[in-house]
Amino acid sequence: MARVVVDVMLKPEILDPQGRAVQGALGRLGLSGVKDVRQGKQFVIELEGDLEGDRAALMEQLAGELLSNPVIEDFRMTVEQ
Amino acid sequence: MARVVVDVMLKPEILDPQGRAVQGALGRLGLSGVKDVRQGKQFVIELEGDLEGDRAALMEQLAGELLSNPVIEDFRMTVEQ
Amino acid sequence: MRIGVVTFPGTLDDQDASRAVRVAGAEAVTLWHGDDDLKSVDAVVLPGGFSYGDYLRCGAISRFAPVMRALVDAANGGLPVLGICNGFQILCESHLLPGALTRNDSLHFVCRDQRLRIEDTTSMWTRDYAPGQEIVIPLKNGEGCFVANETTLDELEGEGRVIARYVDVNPNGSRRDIAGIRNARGNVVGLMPHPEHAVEPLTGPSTDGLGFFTSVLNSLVSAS
Amino acid sequence: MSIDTVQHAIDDPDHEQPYPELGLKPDEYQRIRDILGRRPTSSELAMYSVMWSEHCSYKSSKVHLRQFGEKKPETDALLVGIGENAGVVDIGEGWAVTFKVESHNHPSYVEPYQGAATGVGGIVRDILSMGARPLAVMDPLRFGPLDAPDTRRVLPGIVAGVGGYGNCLGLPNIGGEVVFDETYLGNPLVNALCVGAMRHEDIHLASAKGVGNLVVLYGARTGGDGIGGVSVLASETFDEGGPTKRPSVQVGDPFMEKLLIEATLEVLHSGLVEGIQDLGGAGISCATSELASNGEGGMHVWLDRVLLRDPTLSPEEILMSESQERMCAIVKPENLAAFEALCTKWDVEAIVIGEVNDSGRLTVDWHGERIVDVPPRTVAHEGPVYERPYHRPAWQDTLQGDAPSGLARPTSPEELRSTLIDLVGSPNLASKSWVTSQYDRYVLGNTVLAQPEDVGMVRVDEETGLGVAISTDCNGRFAKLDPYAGAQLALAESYRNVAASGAVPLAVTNCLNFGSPEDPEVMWQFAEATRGLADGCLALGIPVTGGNVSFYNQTGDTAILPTPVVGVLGVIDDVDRRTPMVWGPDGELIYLLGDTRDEFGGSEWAHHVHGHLGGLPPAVDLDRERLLGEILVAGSRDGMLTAAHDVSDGGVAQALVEMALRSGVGARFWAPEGLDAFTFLFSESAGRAIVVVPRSEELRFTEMCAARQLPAHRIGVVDSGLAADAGFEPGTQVLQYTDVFTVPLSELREVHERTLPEALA
Ligand SMILES: Nc1ncnc2c1ncn2[C@@H]1O[C@H](COP(=O)(O)OP(=O)(O)O)[C@@H](O)[C@H]1O
Ligand SMILES: [Mg+2]
Repeated sequence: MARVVVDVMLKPEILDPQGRAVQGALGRLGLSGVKDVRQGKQFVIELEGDLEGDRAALMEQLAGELLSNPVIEDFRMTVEQ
Repeated sequence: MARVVVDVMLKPEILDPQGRAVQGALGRLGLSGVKDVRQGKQFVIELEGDLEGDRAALMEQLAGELLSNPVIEDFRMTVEQ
Repeated sequence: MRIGVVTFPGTLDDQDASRAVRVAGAEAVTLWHGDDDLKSVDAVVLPGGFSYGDYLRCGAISRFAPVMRALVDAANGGLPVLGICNGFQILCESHLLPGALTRNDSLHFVCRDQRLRIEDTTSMWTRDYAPGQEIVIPLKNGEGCFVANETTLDELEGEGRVIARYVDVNPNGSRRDIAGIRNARGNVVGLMPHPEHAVEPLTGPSTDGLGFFTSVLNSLVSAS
Repeated sequence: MSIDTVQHAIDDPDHEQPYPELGLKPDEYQRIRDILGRRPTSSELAMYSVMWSEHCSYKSSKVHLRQFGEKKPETDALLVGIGENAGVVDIGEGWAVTFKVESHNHPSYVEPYQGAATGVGGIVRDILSMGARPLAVMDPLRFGPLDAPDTRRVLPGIVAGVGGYGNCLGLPNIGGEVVFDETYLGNPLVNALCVGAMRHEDIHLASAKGVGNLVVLYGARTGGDGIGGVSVLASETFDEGGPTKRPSVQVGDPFMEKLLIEATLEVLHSGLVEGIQDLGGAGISCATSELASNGEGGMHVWLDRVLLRDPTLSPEEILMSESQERMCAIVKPENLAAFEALCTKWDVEAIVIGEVNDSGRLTVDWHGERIVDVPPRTVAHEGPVYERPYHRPAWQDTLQGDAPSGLARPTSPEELRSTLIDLVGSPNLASKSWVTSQYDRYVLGNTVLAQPEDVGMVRVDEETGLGVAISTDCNGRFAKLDPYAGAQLALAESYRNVAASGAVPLAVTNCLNFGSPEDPEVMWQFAEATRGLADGCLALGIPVTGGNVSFYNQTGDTAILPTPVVGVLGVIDDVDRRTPMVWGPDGELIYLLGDTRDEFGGSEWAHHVHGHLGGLPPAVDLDRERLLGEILVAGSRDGMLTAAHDVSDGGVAQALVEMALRSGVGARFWAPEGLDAFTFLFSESAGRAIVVVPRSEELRFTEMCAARQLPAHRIGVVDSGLAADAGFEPGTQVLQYTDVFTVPLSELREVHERTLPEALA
């Protein structure tokens, strides 16, 4: 059994209106010194069997093409077997 | 400088239509053995100075009340100072 | 009668809610999110829209607005409050109503003329309807799927607190076809579809929505 | 880090500059040197290159667009004409409306969601900058074939983007188009229209009036959006490492735009603004140079004051950034505090970046050093103008000679019936509710008509019922067969739709989507289409108030169908008398107005059934269109009509099906004498409409048509009780072609509605 976590974030140069709204709210609620907030997505994928070989390559590819939009997002994938 | 990462996930008993849609898409694109997919949110918060004392308590509270909705979501917070 | 209509940054249906209040025969009073003054209104409508862009979660940021602090106290004291769409989401986020509203199961925003059955006519906002009456009013949301745990759902059903249910089509995957609920006391109501867009034959699919606004006026009259 | 200053440019005249990479031709670069009497600084080069681009300067289209002014019909309605952000027309009772359509085609192909979203955002700011409150949006869209894999990528994203932005902004979406054709694969068209209203006294213009007044930039912070091209300049100014990566994609923030609308309307209504301009293409370069050259003629800007989202931006990049949700206002110094207070109320950041003067120069400083010193008119208005060569394509005759007359036509009742069913479910004629149900059409509570009606109609004044109706149309296949006639047919259809709703057509906007202007054959299509549109507007007596040109819509050598999208706006004194598509009770009479001829060139039937495009488009008769329009409006005004619907794509058959489905009530119909069944059902002759008349009004209506010499044929009657005779269960609603075939509405509905959901599931 493998557990794959894919974190997807807007590229740093892309505007993140959600993150900005959260930053504003945190400040209004009294949290001081908030320099930046970015909001991303997290996918937790449970797989049968270990993730290796072709399947691992496909998973990586889909993380970059399906789970994230390469035009505006970066992703990071971690696997626990 | 502290960097706080808050992961927010729907509670397991709450239906996650986005996760289900992703699961279907992964399968159609040839990834076999996908047992479950959950889609959550990730907040990355950059703070001035270290996160300690009252500020740390407030951050934790806001993670549970603002960044996540305790009725339907769980959260996990990690801090790198 | 004076009915307050709250404007948050990103509220969109405030003008419509005010119009509905006037069509029903009351005075509409503008309330601003940044003031904690309810201007001694007799009831409050939290209108639809995308307050704070619906960023983070619908209603999550508005919940902390100064006006909400005053409103939560007043509602707990019996002030009639109707939350429509985004207003319903804010009421849930504020824990004035149980459960939460999540992404539509279709994953699309949906705008349609929706048939509903009025299930409860004891609330301050539904007393002018007949029990079981079917009405058609606009529905428009991206996150209108009502969810709560089974215990809460059973409680809502058992106490007759489901005020309206979707008929024909469940447009967003709401548990048990729930379109609207009320609190135990019956003064606070949350509704996903939009009665304020169905008060004039010219611009709505019907005038079926007017009953929500006349209901509260009649409730207030009979209470005083 | 070294900044290229004016002094630097004087001292180092031979410094080589990367103007070709910025899209400037050698002679254009030389002209800049001549204007300045020296080489431009890199910031000046950035400004000129973006303002002299095709997109901003209209250098290939200008000579043709002039006709819209030269052939302008006599009208009192036009308060502000072409040249401003959007034209303004008088609709009476002290109200004015402004409307405009713009393209966002290329960005929407790269990133469908954000491209479409920012397209809506941009046109809304254009309307806002005239001082109007935006009332509604529309979205004419074109895609490749419905079953093409890329359409499944592009279409859902674009629709979600249009909806995501418009819904969140709180503007009802009241119409648009969804058209499929092979040529749009790789070149989808995303055109966005916005209409707004204001009192006459609230009209504002983009001009920097009053020496000493302040230039205030407000709204979102400036980031590196949409400045991929200028990085060649930026890389020159960074000694090592280079700048951080610049996004080619602009991300929209509709929430910020909503705040910007409310803040802007409040500062305008409080009398705090002397001139105003939105920031769209070319960002600060465009806003400052246009404001300055339309005002006192001079302006000074402290560029380092601009609030940045990305602190690594170079001055060249700041000048060119296309970050969304920004506006620029000219404010008197004594009004600044009040202006800032209203911005704060709406959580909008504002900063003074400059001052109006009468120096005749636009000067820009960066941390105390002069980096721009130019005559603003040369940037904003005196860009290059090209008379691009054009000629009629060699294949045009062959195309027109390939008439559809030889195509196999259905003749038996069974064939006719199945052709009708086939067309009702074809991608172009099928229900578009998969798209439109993702758009909020109710918000603001003034939507009187929206899709699938012929027009979008909104109430402008709640007291009096004064309202406007808008339709956008274009059949690109007609335009390919004959661009002159095609543009006029688009205009005629739009005009007819507006009149059918009961509104009086008043003004025109357009979005001219074409291939490459450097291809003489495409340029010919463009020249013919503009000529046709200008002549058409003159004939119909309605002026063009503005529009937009989108070139380079092509993949390799293959251009899209020439697609001159035309929007017509009409005014209705009381929206209560609008004519919808829905017919009334049993016994009401169905009339076909106009002449039906054997015209199938470019028709939906030829396209869908035979994959054929050839011959000539339907004949254009603008006098007839005008007459038809007058009859439709008079019919509405005098209460003679229950329903009306224009006849266009798919012919009478499609029009009747749409009306029956919308009404939920059946009808029987027959062909006028002398017309064969196929031509009657499917011909796309122009100048026609179907109207429904109560029996009590029949005589009055037919006499009016006879007196005005408009052919009116009684072709049917509303009848909910046809089921039994036709062998269906009692109560079933059917459409019955007398003695030919009968179809239940349920079957039509199922065929009509399943196409898009099935393809996009
Ligand atoms: N096809 C067209 N028909 C009429 N006017 C046009 C057309 N294309 C552009 N224009 C006009 O040219 C002017 C400049 O257009 P544009 O640069 O797109 O304006 P903006 O910068 O406000 O978006 C506008 O007044 C616009 O209405
Ligand atoms: Mg403009």
